[in-house]
Amino acid sequence: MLLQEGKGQLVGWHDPDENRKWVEANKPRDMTDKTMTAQEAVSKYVTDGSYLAMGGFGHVRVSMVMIYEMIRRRKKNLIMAGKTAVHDIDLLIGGGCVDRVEVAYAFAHELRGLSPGGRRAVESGRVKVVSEISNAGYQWRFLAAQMGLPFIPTRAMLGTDTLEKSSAKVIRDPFSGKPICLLPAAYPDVAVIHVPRCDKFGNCQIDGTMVEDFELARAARRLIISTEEIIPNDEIRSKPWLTKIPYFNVDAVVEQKYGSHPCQMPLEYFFDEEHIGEWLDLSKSDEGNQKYMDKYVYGTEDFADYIKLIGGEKKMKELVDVEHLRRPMTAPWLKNKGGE
Amino acid sequence: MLLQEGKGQLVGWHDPDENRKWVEANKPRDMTDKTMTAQEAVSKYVTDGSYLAMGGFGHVRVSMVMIYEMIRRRKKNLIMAGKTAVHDIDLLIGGGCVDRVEVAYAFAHELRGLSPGGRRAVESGRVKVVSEISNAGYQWRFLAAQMGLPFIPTRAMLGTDTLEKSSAKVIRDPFSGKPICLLPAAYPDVAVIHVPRCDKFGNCQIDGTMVEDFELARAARRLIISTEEIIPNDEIRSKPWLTKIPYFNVDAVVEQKYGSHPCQMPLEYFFDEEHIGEWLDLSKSDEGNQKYMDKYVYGTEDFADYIKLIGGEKKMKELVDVEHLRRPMTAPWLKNKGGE
Amino acid sequence: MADYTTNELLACTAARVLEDRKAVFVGTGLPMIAGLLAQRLHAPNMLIVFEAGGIGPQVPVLPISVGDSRTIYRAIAASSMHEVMSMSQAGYLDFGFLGGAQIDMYGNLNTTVLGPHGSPKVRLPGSGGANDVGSLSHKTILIMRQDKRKFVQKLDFITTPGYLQGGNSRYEAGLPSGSGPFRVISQLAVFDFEPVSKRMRIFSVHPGVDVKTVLENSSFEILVPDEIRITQPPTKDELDMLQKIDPVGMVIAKR
Amino acid sequence: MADYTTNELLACTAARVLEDRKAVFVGTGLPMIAGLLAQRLHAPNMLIVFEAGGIGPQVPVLPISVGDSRTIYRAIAASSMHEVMSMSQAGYLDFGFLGGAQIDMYGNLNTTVLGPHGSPKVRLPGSGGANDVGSLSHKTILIMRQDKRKFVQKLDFITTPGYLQGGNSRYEAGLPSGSGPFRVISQLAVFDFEPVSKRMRIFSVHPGVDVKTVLENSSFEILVPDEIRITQPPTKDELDMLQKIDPVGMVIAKR
Repeated sequence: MLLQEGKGQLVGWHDPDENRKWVEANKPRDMTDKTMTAQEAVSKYVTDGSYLAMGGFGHVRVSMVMIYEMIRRRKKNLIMAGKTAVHDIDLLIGGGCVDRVEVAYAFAHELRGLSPGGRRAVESGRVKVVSEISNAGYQWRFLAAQMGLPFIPTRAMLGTDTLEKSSAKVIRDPFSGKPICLLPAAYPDVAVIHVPRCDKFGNCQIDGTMVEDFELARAARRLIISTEEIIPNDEIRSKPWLTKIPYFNVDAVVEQKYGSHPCQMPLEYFFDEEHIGEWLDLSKSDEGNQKYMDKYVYGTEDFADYIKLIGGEKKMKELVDVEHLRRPMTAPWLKNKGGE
Repeated sequence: MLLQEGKGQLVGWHDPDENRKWVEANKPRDMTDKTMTAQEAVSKYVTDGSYLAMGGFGHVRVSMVMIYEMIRRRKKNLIMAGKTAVHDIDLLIGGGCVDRVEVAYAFAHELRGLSPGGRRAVESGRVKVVSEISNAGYQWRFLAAQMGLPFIPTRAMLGTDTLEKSSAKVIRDPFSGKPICLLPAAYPDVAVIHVPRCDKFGNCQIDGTMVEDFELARAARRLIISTEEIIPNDEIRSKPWLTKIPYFNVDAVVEQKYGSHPCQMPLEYFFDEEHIGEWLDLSKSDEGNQKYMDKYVYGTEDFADYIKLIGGEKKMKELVDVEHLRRPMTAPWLKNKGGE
Repeated sequence: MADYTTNELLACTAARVLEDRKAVFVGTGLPMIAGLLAQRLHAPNMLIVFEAGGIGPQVPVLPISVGDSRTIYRAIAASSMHEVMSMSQAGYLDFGFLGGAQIDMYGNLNTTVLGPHGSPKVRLPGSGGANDVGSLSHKTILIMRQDKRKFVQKLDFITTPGYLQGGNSRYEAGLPSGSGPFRVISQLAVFDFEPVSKRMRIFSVHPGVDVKTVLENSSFEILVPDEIRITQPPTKDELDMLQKIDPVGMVIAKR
Repeated sequence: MADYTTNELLACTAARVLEDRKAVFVGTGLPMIAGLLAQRLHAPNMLIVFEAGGIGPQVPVLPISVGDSRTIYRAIAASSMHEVMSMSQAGYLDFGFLGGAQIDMYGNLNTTVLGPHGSPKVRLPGSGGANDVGSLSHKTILIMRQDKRKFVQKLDFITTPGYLQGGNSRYEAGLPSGSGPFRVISQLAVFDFEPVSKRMRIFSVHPGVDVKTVLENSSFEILVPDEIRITQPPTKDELDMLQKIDPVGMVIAKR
């Protein structure tokens, strides 16, 4: 019945029984105050060599506060879930934190073009792509983990090198008699998700699309939440159907206003395209990369300090205005577009 | 690799390719006004012999307006999804509409006791149980259908007669090497879900728990929505993250205030325990069953007429008060409880 | 006669099995009452979860249904069956409650049918969430009225797995490692399961009940340990709290 | 020279393939613009879906990312990737857009790597949602710049399935029945696929382009039908609308 086995590295899989034991022993069932600083969250839950997955999508609702802090704390040898990993992985590679990636989508910035830094790292062999997968495939790996299953089926990926370089297997479906792809569960060692609001226990509300964060939050062994705002538990309890992530999935809560800058926080503030443009420009060389890190990461004490450096409340107010369509967007990369 | 095959009837399964073709040809992609009367919805979408699944849970958020209408229109030979089917299936059996059931939970009324009518029908052979399954198993059958998959795995049901009398199969998981149960997808011919509000196109908001309606709405070939209230499309578009069922899954929208009576509409009105008690009492005999049907179903023209009969706005106002804890509940079955 | 009813004894005994800072999957009736009692006395930080999707409510009055809006009253989440059943399959739920019409020596349960499946003498509700709770919780607590017709040699139908055929058979069938029935609580005694054979064994007998009565009220042989514990009777605090939890007497008789 | 840019031609040609009352899965850039153009001209009741979960928005300005909040602006739902990918797998999505660094005669695409996978000459972004769109949509529209380095005999890496090895091989691999590449649109021509062999074939050549040029700009043999159609050039209405859709010139040059 086993028709094919992908040759990619099986990242983040655990036998469901082993993971149940881990959950039983390690995940909190009682509501305790989990608020801490970004620094505390990194030192407590991000270990060198960890398999890391970031929430959000591309440059949208990404926990940049935690990305900068991981670089500042010089985390090493992380394996990254390249699930529409874009700005996050770019910086983590630039900061020397990541050396292996399972790729669904990485090393590019959507409309803005390819990523100079990420590409250079892979092409030089400094960073290894250990397996390939599709976007749907990656999020369904998290669904399998959320459900405590060894695998989840999909009809995508069949017949391609994406499957051949993945960790999926193909069997003959005993119901239809047709080949079907089985995606192994993925349990990140640590996931970081940025949300608009949560309480101090970690009960989160998220407006806008969930992307794959619903499943990821429940798949991750350790989950760090960074939040624009901490709200009272009463607000959670008054409309419990708005809770997208419950406290018992959460290990740390880090409050950080503007914590997604320069990425977009949907319904709150827009991409800082000038800052992203500066990074895309600097990351064309190792020297530029170092310059960016020295200035924005090592040169700042924490994220509040960084926000001051990028222009503070005044700058953020502008991005709030762009997000709410009160002001047009501007972007340096626009100059190179629009023709052929 | 195939270790076991359940001997129950495989209800509602389609080859995923066949169902894709059906969806392509039959499900609406454009937004059209789908409002119609309960009678129109039944005659358009409920065919004798259909495989039917009702939304909600037990006596909670069940579309009683459509149940009564199906009985009034004397639908026949329906196969019912016994997914915590309680009051709905009881009445459909009493009305002679259902003759086969796949059972996760049926023939009982939770704390209120067993169902005299449903049990009598099965024990006399008038209604056949064609397969067994668990509650989680049933809703995951809908998840498989939502996902367009032939099956979804679960670690439940293994080693039991529930599996032996189900339509599931057991294989050896190629990742863990352990036996795992594969639940076949279930695509009901028609599902009926009651919601607090939706627009005329069928975009639905649901407060409270979703139970299994998220998956069921997406699994069903035809979906009838009954709603307490129709709201403008603008309200849907102003907070699109509250949309729990999008219009393209929906085939009919039936507006009916109090459409779940005598069941509970969470956050709106409480169970009518006196009415449920009257049914439990009458359904002890075929004569009583006929008396109930004559009075409440055949004796009323439509649901508005029925609501008048059960006590109209005055009665409903009381149930609204109980739901909002402004008035204590009363229940005839309470008299028989509390001792040994 | 002791100054408590059987339901009071069952509720208090079940409540004491529950631990603080753990999660429990409850049904309506006795399990709900046991969960609330534990939470209000020794386990204030225990998480209560309902199969329709209610998670961590502060219930104002006793729910009638596990899908009832009381189960999401001031809850931390109103989710879905997919979400809570996934939680359970993934190992987040420590305790689950079960009951049934028949039980065997390995803690397997029947809630489906008495007599043959195709021509039933008595049709029962079926699995509901029971098979899921029995398969996926770390530990299940079985509450059963005990007599020779209910404690049987062979079930008419295995709805929900206990230890199946005993020994290692539960794990070999593919059910989660380390899971299974933890305690059986009847009106006569509390039982556990002998670790190797997985056969039912007396854990404690209730006050005023002798071992002989316990053994006589079963069609299968129950193991007897060397030392017999006596179940602690309900305390006044517990009985008072039960009245507060179920003031209208849905399950607990009014005093 | 014609009075339109290549991007304008590609956008208009792609838009015309889309049908009213169907659903289309779009990425940012040209696909988004083609989708909006179709919706505002001949397909007002077409449903637009984004992979991050945006469904049926009324976009106020062109989104930069498929996860951008513009994709849920006055949308009918802001859901999740699980939801939209499930929709696609279940057959709700009629059209999907794809592009790539390399394409072969069966419409297979490479967006992963140039050179060997283990030691790449050029590392590309990988599948992203492309494999899913190419596997699960009923019909895909491939937008490709055409030259001999991009239209290749053998891909360095099959990221996204077209018709795989041609004939029935796509279906035999387990991919959905009846799905696959529908049109390829390059700066020179539009292509379809011969029904039996599933090899790429000229559907129409763009105004001012001859068949020879089309064939010369490919490393594999492209089939030529008996009769050669000419692609309709963009109309003034289409070009005007493109300016309104992309006023800042993200993809379409300002006039």
